[in-house]
Amino acid sequence: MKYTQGRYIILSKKTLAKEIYDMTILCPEIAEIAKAGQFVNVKVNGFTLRRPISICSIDREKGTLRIVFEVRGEGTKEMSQIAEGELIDIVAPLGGRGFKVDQFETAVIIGGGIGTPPMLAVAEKFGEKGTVISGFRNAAAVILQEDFKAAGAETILCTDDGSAGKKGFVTDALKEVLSRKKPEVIFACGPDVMLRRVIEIAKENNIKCQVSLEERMGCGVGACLVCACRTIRNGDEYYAHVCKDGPVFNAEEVLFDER
Amino acid sequence: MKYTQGRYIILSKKTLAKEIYDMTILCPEIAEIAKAGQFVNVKVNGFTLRRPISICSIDREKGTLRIVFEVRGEGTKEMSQIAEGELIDIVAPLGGRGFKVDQFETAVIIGGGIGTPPMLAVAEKFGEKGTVISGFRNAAAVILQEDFKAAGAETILCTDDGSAGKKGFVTDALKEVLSRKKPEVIFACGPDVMLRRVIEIAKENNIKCQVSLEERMGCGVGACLVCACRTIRNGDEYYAHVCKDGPVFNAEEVLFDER
Amino acid sequence: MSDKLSVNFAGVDFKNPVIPASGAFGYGREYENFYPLSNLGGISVKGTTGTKRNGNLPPRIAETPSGMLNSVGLQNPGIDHFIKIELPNLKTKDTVIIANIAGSTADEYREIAEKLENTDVDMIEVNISCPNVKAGGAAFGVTCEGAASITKIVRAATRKPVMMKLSPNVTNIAEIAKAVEAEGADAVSLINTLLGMKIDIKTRRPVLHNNVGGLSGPAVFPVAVRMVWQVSNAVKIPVCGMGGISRWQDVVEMMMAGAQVVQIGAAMFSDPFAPLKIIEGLENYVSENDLNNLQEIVGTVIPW
Amino acid sequence: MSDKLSVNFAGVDFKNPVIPASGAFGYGREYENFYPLSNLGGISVKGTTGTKRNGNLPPRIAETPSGMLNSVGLQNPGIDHFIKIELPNLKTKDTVIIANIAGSTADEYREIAEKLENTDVDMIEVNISCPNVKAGGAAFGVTCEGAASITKIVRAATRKPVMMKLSPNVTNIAEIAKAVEAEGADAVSLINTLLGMKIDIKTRRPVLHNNVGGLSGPAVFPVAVRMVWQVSNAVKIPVCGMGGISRWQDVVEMMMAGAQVVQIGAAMFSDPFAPLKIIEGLENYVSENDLNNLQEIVGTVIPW
Repeated sequence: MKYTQGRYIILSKKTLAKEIYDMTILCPEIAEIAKAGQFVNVKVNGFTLRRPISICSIDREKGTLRIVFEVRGEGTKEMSQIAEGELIDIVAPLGGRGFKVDQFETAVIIGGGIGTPPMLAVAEKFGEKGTVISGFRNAAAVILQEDFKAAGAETILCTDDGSAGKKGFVTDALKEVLSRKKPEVIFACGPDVMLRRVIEIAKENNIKCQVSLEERMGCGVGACLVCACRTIRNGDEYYAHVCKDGPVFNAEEVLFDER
Repeated sequence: MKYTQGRYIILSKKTLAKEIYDMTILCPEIAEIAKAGQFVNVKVNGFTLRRPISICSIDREKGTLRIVFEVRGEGTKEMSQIAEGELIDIVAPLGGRGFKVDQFETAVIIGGGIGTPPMLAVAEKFGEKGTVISGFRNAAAVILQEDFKAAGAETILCTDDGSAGKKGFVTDALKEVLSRKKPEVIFACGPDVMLRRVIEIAKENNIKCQVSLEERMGCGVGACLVCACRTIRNGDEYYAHVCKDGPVFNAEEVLFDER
Repeated sequence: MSDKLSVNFAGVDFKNPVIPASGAFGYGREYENFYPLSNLGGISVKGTTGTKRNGNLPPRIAETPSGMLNSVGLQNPGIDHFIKIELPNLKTKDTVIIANIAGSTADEYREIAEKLENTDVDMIEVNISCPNVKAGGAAFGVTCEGAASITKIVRAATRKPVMMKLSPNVTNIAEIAKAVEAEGADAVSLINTLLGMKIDIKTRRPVLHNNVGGLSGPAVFPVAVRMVWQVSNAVKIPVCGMGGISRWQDVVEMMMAGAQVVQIGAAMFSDPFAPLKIIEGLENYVSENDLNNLQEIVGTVIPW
Repeated sequence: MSDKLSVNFAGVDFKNPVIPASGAFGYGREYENFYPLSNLGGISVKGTTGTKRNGNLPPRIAETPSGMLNSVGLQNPGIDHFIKIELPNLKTKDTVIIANIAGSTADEYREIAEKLENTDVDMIEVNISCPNVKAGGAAFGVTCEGAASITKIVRAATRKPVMMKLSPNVTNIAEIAKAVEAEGADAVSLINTLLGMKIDIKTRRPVLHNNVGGLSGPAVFPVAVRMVWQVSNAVKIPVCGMGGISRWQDVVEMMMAGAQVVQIGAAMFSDPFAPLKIIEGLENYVSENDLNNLQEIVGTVIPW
């Protein structure tokens, strides 16, 4: 494993929705080895901690990484101020385990809200063999639909209020999809409540499932042990660390905290 | 007394010498009441304390203040990054006592190094009746000579190494000037060692003298009492405060610390 | 301004819980050049001693990451000057006046309290935690016995509400709070500054002439919140929270931790209008959260 | 790299005084993906206990102004795993290995020290100041008696250099340093983290699941410098300084205050290369100031 820390130029910056930014970073040596499900740790001026941002898409030819993030607090707010053409300081690629895609032919790829961006890199792996289900609060929050279609995936959009796509949750759409086809694997990233339900459904249908988790991080590389998440490892409970042991875990490993 | 806090546009920004910046700020209501010897307290992003910067020149017609400052540390470094056309957050005009110029006809005006800028506003009061003596390390550090000449003053330049103007200290030049004319008052701003010597010479020649002092400040308005300087007030020692009781003091009030 | 920010703290009615902290606001004269003091919930005046003090030699301030160190050392004109000159002026400002007092000896505390007993001062804040003076100051504040003894003496000397200002430079601040409560304190305020030091590596001299000084500013806020939470869980008397508050959100956090009122210090150095902006922010918070009174959030933090 | 940064600290030769702090560097495996560990003066490994510990529930970290709070709670694989798996790997890295140990009971400290006695560990750092565990930890570190008792037990169990890691959450850290010196400690390291708290005002829950946690980062640096100065003036044994160091200038300041070596923690989270950049800065400082060895500046601060 090799971690790189450096300052790279932002080739393009867009706003995809309210408070949701899209940056393409030129960093060939990182793009070369980055995998779907991994993340970059971004330095933000004036803040003690870096901000972990999942990788949305990887372009080895162009040597670029694409990240899509939401302004959630002062740190991501400051991060959103970095302009096109300016340099962004990142440590990457991080995440000991991304999505394991190679051994599978067909997949259902699920993203909830700001958990949707990392699923694009996965969809791009499966092309027409992938079915993407993404869910958002409402039409105004919808992102990346054209990108999923461009990746070749069957693309199903859901919104809580029905203002775009189907009204309802991604889990409803998932059941509908499973009623007509059985993928080899389900990949998901989103709120805990969504992941729990997805894992249940996958289990009921006896389908392998991988989920990407989130936790407040410190070093981002597995040394400080702050981003703990409860998992089962060889039978007994183990506090794995999202940054190093994840962020992607097999469904059967995950134990959600009662929060 | 009225203090104003606000964000004002920087109309022009220049570099006068290495690490010495010159900013003209549009702030009519402040320029209207500002006096020579007073200062502005500048907010710097990422720092707890404001940076007190002496007022170099006041233009009531244009409603502008001019400040000239040197980069001494990280705060002033950050301050020097504020660009022409951007806003600068200042509290002003501060300084309970500026230079008292009104009751005098003729003056010798002395500035040492970065203590020179506030003397321009004084020189502009006296025009041809003023003699300006300014001293710097070397030619590269020389600033404001044309401005002093434009103000109409007889302008004497000294450098420690003789690379510009006369070789020697401002106090040597002061003695030379006093040998041919006797001003009603001497105004001075600069390093403590220089001020001590100027005060001695003024005393020997029985000439009134006002000096502008410097001390690390907190609130800048006289409430926090950190910028104390030892003075004599009605006979006994008193810790006056540079921001409120000064920054300008009569020579006979000042007691220099042994530092 | 609605009265939804009003609070009766230790028997005194405040129009809002925002109080400029002792040492940061002098006797109020300077900040009047910015805004009417009547906007403030109250004013904790500069720490005042039995007789005039010059304080420590300069430099008295040093900047630190998200904070500052100060070593003023209780420079003040003395209690008589305060009562004769400053108090009458302050009493015209339509805000609660808190006399902050300090002494080198127990007797000095007693004498000051006695002199204030027959004045219009609304409340007495007793500083037993000044880190910048040789005698007295923190010496009394770092042991239960010392803190209790000063509380007892001041309590006996006055019927005015007595608020003891506690030092954070101790192993167990809750125990000290209990000790002053036991001796009849009406309230506690915390935290005073953390003792710190900064060295100029070029001159190899401490930046502060006093060598060490008190750390304040946002840097210490997490320590202040923790101590306010511990103390408010340990005593029944009300708590005045302070230490690094710079935004209205910090006040809400401090109140959820258990403070009924708060003091603002270093924040005013970078923004003299900080107290007013904070009050405005609290007004909005109250209406956006449909509270009848801001006090409803006091101590509402839910520990895990 | 010259040897002008070398130092013999408590009998152990360090090629330079820069040591990643316990808890910030795991057992070194992760940072090897950035640079060879042989660049470092030494490594203080993750706090290790008698048996495997899971640590506290997440969230375990919160950001604060110029600092951070953590409440990991000594998650570690236990001393046997350390000796069998981690230590052999670390010993191949050509740098000083400091075993940081912690226990819930005096016996646990003794057992761990005994197990380490016949290993290749160069030095033992005894953590009696972890703010994030219920039993043991800070409980021992906040009284002279507690600190002395653990020192005595570990001292009796090993001939390796013993460094006691002190808590800043005390009234008088110098007294505690004297107490551990009297029981035979070879060195002291300070400061551990300051106890702090952060509350999410939207959820009204503490951000840390442990409610409180340890504050570190530049925010605490002035407190660390003050304590290092007080302790190095109170004891004869050498001092390892830590707490908010993020630049080479901070190391110089900490050394002038009295530290012979230093530990770097939170700074690595924002810049994994911080230790190397600091070492480079110290190299330049030594040559620009014509020093034969950086140790010449230790304790050279000139108080007023």
